[in-house]
Amino acid sequence: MVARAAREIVPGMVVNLGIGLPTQVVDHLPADFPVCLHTENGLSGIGPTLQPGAADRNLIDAGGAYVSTVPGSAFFDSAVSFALVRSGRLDLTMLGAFEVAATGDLANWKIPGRFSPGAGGGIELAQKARRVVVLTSHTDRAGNPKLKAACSLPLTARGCVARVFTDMAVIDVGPGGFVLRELAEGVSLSEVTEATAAPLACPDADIARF
Amino acid sequence: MVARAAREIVPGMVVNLGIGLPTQVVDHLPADFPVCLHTENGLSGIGPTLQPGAADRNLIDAGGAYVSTVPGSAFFDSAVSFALVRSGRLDLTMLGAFEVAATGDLANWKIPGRFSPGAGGGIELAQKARRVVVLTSHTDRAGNPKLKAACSLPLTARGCVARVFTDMAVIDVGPGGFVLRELAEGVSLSEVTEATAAPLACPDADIARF
Amino acid sequence: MKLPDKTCPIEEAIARIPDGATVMVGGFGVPGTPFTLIRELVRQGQRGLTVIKNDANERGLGIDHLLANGQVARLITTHIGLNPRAIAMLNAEEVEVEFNAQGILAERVRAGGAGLAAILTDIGLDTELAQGKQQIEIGGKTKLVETALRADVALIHADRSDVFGNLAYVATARNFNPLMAMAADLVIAEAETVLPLGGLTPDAVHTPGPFVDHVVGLAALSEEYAVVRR
Amino acid sequence: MKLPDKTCPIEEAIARIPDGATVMVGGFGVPGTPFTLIRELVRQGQRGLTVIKNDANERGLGIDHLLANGQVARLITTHIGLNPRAIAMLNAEEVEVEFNAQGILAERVRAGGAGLAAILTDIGLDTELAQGKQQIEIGGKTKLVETALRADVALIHADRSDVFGNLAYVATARNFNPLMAMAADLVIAEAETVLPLGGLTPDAVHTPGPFVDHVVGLAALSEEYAVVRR
Repeated sequence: MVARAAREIVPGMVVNLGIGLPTQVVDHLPADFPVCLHTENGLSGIGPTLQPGAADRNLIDAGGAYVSTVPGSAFFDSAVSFALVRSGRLDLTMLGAFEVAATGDLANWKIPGRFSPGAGGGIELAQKARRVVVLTSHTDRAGNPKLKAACSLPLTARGCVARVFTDMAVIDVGPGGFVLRELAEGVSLSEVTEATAAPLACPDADIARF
Repeated sequence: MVARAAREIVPGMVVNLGIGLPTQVVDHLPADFPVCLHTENGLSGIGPTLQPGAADRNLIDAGGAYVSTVPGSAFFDSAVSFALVRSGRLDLTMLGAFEVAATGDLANWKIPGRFSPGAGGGIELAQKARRVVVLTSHTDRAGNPKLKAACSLPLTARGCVARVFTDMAVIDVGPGGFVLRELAEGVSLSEVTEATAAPLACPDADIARF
Repeated sequence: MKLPDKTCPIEEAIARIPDGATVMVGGFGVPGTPFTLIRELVRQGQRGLTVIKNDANERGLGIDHLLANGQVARLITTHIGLNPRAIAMLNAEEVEVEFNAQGILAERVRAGGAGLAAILTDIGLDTELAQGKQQIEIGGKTKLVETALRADVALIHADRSDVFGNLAYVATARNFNPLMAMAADLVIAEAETVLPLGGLTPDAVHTPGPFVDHVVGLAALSEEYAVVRR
Repeated sequence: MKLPDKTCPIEEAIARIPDGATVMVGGFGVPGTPFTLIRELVRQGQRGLTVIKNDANERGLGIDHLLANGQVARLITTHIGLNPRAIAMLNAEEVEVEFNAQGILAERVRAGGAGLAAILTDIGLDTELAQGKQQIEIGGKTKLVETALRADVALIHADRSDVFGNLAYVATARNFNPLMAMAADLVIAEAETVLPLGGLTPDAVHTPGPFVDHVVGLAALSEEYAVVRR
């Protein structure tokens, strides 16, 4: 799914990759792929992640990983960093999720009573990136569906998610709800339907595999 | 009056000098006087004015004069420049005036039907500098008083002026109105009273001269 | 990852501006005014423009050419006192002029660039600049709502650019340029020097490349930059 | 004109912070955190502080020492997930925590530094972060009023300072530092290198000296900067 998600990135885009699975997407891009990676703590043009021995103590991404620059990188303060996000200069963000609703609502920052670290920059990424896609396991650790008719957890943003990449499928969020686009190798239509707690349209007779 | 006004500047201050008479104040400061001059087009630490032959085409003050830097100068954008003004980091501004009211109201940017170039940065300087003093001729070209009970022209800011330096006197704006502090050499109390269109208190029996 | 090249011929960049566009123009007086981009806009002749600029330049300089050519319907500015033509056109109602306090114009543009809807301030509350503006109470005090400004196009002058559009300004030529470079849907920057990727130190970039769409290298410097005019 | 010298012993600078003060602290994770100033604040022991910082650092680092020492009454932040002590103190109601969207915290601080009353935004409108906030209509759309934040004191970490307090940051150690350096009545900057006047290029200054009150030179770099903790 990570390799498949990497194909979502169009040449020339400015992209923010959220902590976790999304960060791994970069490993599936060619070394000379024309893209500008943004991190909300103040860098456009993220270069490869570095091992601690080679790291610069002043150069991290928003997840705390030691990263590097590329020719043409720029550093800026936190206000400029989110100005870029809110003013429409971020073409794409890839985020993790606790829940995605068939309306595109996203919940990924709080589980009341269990996990309340604060939203960080997630709300602005979800609400203002030109395109928001989610990378997530199709179900949680207990096997419960993460794709639902409506979110039960506190929202990150309403109606923001355009597409979801999971270990089972690629699913778009259309005006009428979830639409199956692709299936992972070895996964059947009935398996993904069963693991999804909302209606899943399947317009293509011959569904693509990834 | 310009030399007298220069004594208003306390060591360590950040000061903005308006176009016209105020700009000349700097000529009356010792070369090593510890002060930071600010200009609203984006410079802290203005150095001496330069002749065109020695000028840098990219380095002017807000009045368009070719200026220079000093060791420790900084350039910044127009938003940062006025952030400095509005957030209380400008200790003193010296401005020109069409009218000053006994309440401290200032009018210095518009004469309806005759002069409407726009307020530029004047409103923010008048409203937000920690101390606002005015340098002006005591009367206009027609001999009409500029110090009045109330302004008749559109206001720049209300209740902002703390002190007025004129060719005739140094006058404070107190809670009860104008208070005479000093007289220019050769000017009598009755002359300045007559040239002022508002009550002028004179608390000191032995008035200082400048 | 390699950052894309955004260099572009000036004709092509300016041709993307339609009639009726809102155009932000950097500069405070001469320094930082994108004279060459303005000249091309005059040559192409787009009309009915709303221009947002600190000042109206002086006669024969910068946006005065746009005014003289009848291309400007509306001017959002802070001070036009050095341009008698602009004053005359204002008085003759040949151009609509909206005046702002200078730092508030800067903040309105910045708010547009930051994706905010408006800022709340007490600047100008006691002046005629407050007329017609929405007021609200914050903590018992009255504040003016100053709405964010965005433009269709921003014309920017930089000292140096790299091919990705990272920009650096010099001295007081910075002024409104970095603010406007964030606040338009299409940002066109002219640069005195265009450097390869890596030509600017990442810590010394004033406008990050993601905000900039087109970089126009200047073959020669406009004579309008000549020191001393008055 | 000569710009004044603002260098100051650390004990003296931090002693100006009273009990109950609101203190902004720069940094995002490790980079840009003023570890040495924080350690002196821990040593002096001022209590009842309101701390404004992007995050709560990690256990044993930065403002975690203030939390551990019981000096913090209230924390205004965006994310504390890397500090289990902060989470535990939040859950035990030993410290009051106000969460903000990260870019909105940046803008609220910047608004304080810019002398604005508030900003208007749609960020977080559909979330619980909107609860209790004033809303107004702008052009028919609902916006949240996010009030400006100012502090009594800002603690800043810079890479370089000159003696007048012009500051320059490196890499992602910039983050909230330049914003907070504008938004407090008393700004104390620690600098890895303190240069004489003229040591910083005027175009490369990130925080202009007029915003800064005290410059504290660092004799040694805190070991809390050590690369790799997790």
